[in-house]
Amino acid sequence: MTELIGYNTALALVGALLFGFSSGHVGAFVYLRKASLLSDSLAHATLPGLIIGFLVSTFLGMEEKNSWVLLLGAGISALFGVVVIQWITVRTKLGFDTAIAAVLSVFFGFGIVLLTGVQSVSVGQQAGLEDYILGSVSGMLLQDVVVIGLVSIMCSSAVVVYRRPLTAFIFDPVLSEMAGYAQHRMSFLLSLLALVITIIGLKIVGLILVVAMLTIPAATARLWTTDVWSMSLLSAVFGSACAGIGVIISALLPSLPSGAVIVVLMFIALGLSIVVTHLRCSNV
Amino acid sequence: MNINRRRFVGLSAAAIAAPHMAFAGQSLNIVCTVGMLADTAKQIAPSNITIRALMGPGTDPHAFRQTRSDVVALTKADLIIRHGLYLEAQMEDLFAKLGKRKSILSAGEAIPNQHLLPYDDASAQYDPHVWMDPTLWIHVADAIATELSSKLPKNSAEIAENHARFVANLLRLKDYGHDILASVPKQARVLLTAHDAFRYFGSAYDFDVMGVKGISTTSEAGLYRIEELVDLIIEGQIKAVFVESSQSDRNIRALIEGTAARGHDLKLGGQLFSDAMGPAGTYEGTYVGMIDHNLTTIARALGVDAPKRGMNDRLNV
Amino acid sequence: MFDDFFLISFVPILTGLFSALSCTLVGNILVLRKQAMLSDTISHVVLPGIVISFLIFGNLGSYFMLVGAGIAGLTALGTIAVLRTYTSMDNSAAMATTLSVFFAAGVLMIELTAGGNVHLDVEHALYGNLESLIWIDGESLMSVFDPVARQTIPVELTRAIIGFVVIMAVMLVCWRFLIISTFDHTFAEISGVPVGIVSAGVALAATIAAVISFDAVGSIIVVSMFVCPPAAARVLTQSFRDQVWLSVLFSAISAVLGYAVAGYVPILLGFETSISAAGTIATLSGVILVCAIFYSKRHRSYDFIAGHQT
Amino acid sequence: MSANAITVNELTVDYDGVTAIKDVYFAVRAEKLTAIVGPNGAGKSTLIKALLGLIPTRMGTISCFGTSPKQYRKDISYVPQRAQIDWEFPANVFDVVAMGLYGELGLLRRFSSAHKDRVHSALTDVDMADFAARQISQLSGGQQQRVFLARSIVQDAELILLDEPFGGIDAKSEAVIVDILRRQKQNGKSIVAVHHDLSTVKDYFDDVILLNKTVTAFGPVDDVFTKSNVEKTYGVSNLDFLTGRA
Repeated sequence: MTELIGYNTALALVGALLFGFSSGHVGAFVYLRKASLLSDSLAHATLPGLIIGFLVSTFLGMEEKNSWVLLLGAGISALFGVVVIQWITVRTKLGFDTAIAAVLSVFFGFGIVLLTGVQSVSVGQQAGLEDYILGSVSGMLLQDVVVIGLVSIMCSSAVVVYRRPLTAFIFDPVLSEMAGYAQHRMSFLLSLLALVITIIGLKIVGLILVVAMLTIPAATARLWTTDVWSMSLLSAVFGSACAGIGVIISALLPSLPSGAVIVVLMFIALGLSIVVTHLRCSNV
Repeated sequence: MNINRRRFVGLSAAAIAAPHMAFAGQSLNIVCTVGMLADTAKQIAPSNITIRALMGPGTDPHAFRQTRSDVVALTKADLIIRHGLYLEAQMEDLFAKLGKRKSILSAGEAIPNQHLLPYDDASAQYDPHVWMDPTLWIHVADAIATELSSKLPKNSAEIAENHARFVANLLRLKDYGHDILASVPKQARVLLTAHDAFRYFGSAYDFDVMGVKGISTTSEAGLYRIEELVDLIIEGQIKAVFVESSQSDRNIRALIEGTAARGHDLKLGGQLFSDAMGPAGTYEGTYVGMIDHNLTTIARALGVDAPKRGMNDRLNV
Repeated sequence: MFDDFFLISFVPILTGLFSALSCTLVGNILVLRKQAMLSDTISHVVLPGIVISFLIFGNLGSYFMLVGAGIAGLTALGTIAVLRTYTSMDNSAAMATTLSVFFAAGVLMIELTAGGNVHLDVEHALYGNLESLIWIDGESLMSVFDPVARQTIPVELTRAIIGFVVIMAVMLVCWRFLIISTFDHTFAEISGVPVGIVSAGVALAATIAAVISFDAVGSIIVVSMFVCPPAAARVLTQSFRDQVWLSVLFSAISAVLGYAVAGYVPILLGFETSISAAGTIATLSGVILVCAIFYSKRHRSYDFIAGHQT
Repeated sequence: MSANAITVNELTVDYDGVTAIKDVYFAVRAEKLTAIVGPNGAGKSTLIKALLGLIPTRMGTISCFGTSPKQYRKDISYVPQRAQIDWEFPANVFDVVAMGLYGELGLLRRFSSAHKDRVHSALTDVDMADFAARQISQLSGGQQQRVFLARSIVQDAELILLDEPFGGIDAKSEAVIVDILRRQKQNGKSIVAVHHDLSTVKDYFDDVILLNKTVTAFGPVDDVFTKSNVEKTYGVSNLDFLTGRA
């Protein structure tokens, strides 16, 4: 098998299939909640935590740019972002879109402040800090695949377990409240799932692919089905399939970055689905 | 008491002399952009001249964001030394404006064009990473020395002396590199890093240089490229690959895993300084130390018994 | 401390101010239309525009970049509209799809052409740096009236002022249509308001404000100025007119104070270097938003600013 | 005036790729209160949108006072379902009613004190003058509906279309609103409302249109709103308690 497609391609393929599946699965609910841009916001909100993580690891004398310490910092920072978004949407009349845009810009701006502080103070090897947690599919490592595997199992099983309360919450928050699933808890759960997918995805496949994978397969699936559960499964399958085909194309042809190819493939699938479903509709 | 008095007299003399010296134009406020230039200027300039680097030694020039104090420093500088060749892309406009009033030395552009490597045949842009070749850096040192002595004619003797010493160091560095790398066979002369920052090193020491991804920071490697490199490593029996101080090491580690799966033992040769120098105050935080580190690391990774602590026995191990 | 004010600080302060005001004005509408993330979307979709204009014109000249970025922004708006018409996508999903596809297309273009060999990324090609907008011939207020010195005023300031004036004028003229079509779309359509044109106009204004400001002051300020001042004003008042005025005030405070804080406070605290003005402006606008939210919680009564009548 | 306000012939409208109403025909008498009644999914909202000229029709004609809805638009006012409105929008009662004049004012004409007086008099008509400075989210459902009625009054349109004006409103407010509508009728306005509550049709309205994809019957309530017609429209047969009252 390794002769046929190569070790790196095999790893990337497995990682992309798994990540495509779980992000498509979670993405369906994020999509129905109209929160597709949450991942973009959270990804930007990682910057201050990333730099604080870097400072902490430098002062503790750890290996500089120990990527798991940086990732932890990034995760905490984005989690704080989730809390602020929740606070703004629950406590004020500001919309969800406003909350995520505010968190995105302010956190990122504060991150830049820290970055410009660090760049001249010269505490260590801060060069390339921003790039450090931005991954790409083609650089997939075995440990990445393991992490993706664990995260996928975690997220997908959370979705399976909570599919009914999540559906109820998205469709009719009051209903879910009455059924014993507090709105803010469900909202937090969904944000948390998006957060985990975003942070891991950021490190392993890159920002743009994360945003696309949480959104486009879900939108495509929505065209084909009206049932939430089959939509989330279909979305997972679409995500997985596009990721897999994208990886193979990028392995067979030169100069094609895997992430970008996957995004474009997903968009083509969406376009085709629009055309086919509309033709089907007008024939009825 | 006596000492105090002498000190008092000395201080007064200095106080009277200081403005006088400034008037004579023998004080010069120099601002350099990148650490490599600041270090070079420090080596060459007379000891009483203050030199400020905008970017700390560990800062990647591609990612630098200038703040107000940097702009103030530039507007107050008597001489600005920048690298040029589009290295400080984010400051091009600023330099264009400052150029009207300030003397700006584009030290990297002092290197004759025939020594520069264009990005591709059609492009008028050159690869800016010239510091990787100490021989080319001599042109930079020359340009700085010439500029300094024209600004500080009274110190020209000291400058010439410093300059000669620094150039001698560069030549030593060049020879040291050739010495330790001489025993590396032709087919093993491959330098594989995360991005294309080592082309001048390649042309100076006859290495094939390969980067996983292109120059642009927005670009991303494809799987085809990774598989291609894995094949190349195995065919060429390449022993080591390198990570860079300012780049993520993921792609490089993917290569190590990819070749390991096919039974090839590819070592991580160590970390090289590509766009930024080592921490301030260390030997690696100087130009010579940075290149020494790179040469020594590469040689040792390729199986040469180079001195562990480098040319000057000062590398951190 | 204030020597060289006209050389170093004058133009950045004004450019930051006018860019912030343009963004905030449009942002007031976007926040009410639940399109706050449009500014962030535009910041990602400009990449292919920049790549194409680089491929065509072969350089990174500011005008070509602006035009390329503008065209990419408009194409993205079209894509968002198409997606919303033909799928069940909400705004957020349509924007997420568009921004990821456009950015991916930009990356593909870089890789498939010679672009990969050039330092070509949005950060350097389009995004400006507030602090760099020095006025080399600016010596005193009199320089403003000196035609020779005026020539060296950075073009970014001129653009920011023009952008601000155009956006303000259009908003003043279209004020009623903006309100009515944002509040009650169907009713606006029946009342004869060209709602399609108004929506397209809002998106167009957002693109113009965003691209001009990206070029002058960078992307960080833009998104925060689109969102934070209008949001802060929104929680403090119930009148749209008051909201606009308050947001303009917050925006101006963030821009001017942010530049000053970034430039002087670290120095006063004994550090050698300043911090990013753009980052500080964004942070400050966030602080204002949080304060506004806390303030509105304390003062439950919504009428503390006398309700104006149209 | 005894002319018809609206005449609809063989109207078929597709909505989201599905045929929502088919071969619909009816006439609405001028200066009357007319209800559109039918089960959920009968195409009532689609019909309203078509009458407003907001969606394209596949077949058939609509005429409002002898011309097309689009040409007649200036003389139609529309009261949306309350659920369609973002009640947190930063506007007070006065602002909302003033919006009724925006179509007439266009972009540049000044909002004069005469306009202000018109807004106040419309607010007085619906007995909401005291609430002019109140933010709209701080009103009760009935009050919100009255504000929108004031908006249509200030427009001074000949034809008023309402989408479920009594949705989510208590009985007392309902009576107030019916009273307002009746006064508008006396002022010569023609009023068409989508209505849900079968038990009040006879009390509130003069005419009724029974709709379930197609029109089952239309005309004066007393003639048309019969048990058999309603059962035909709703496809069920135990509605005695609703229609047997009058």
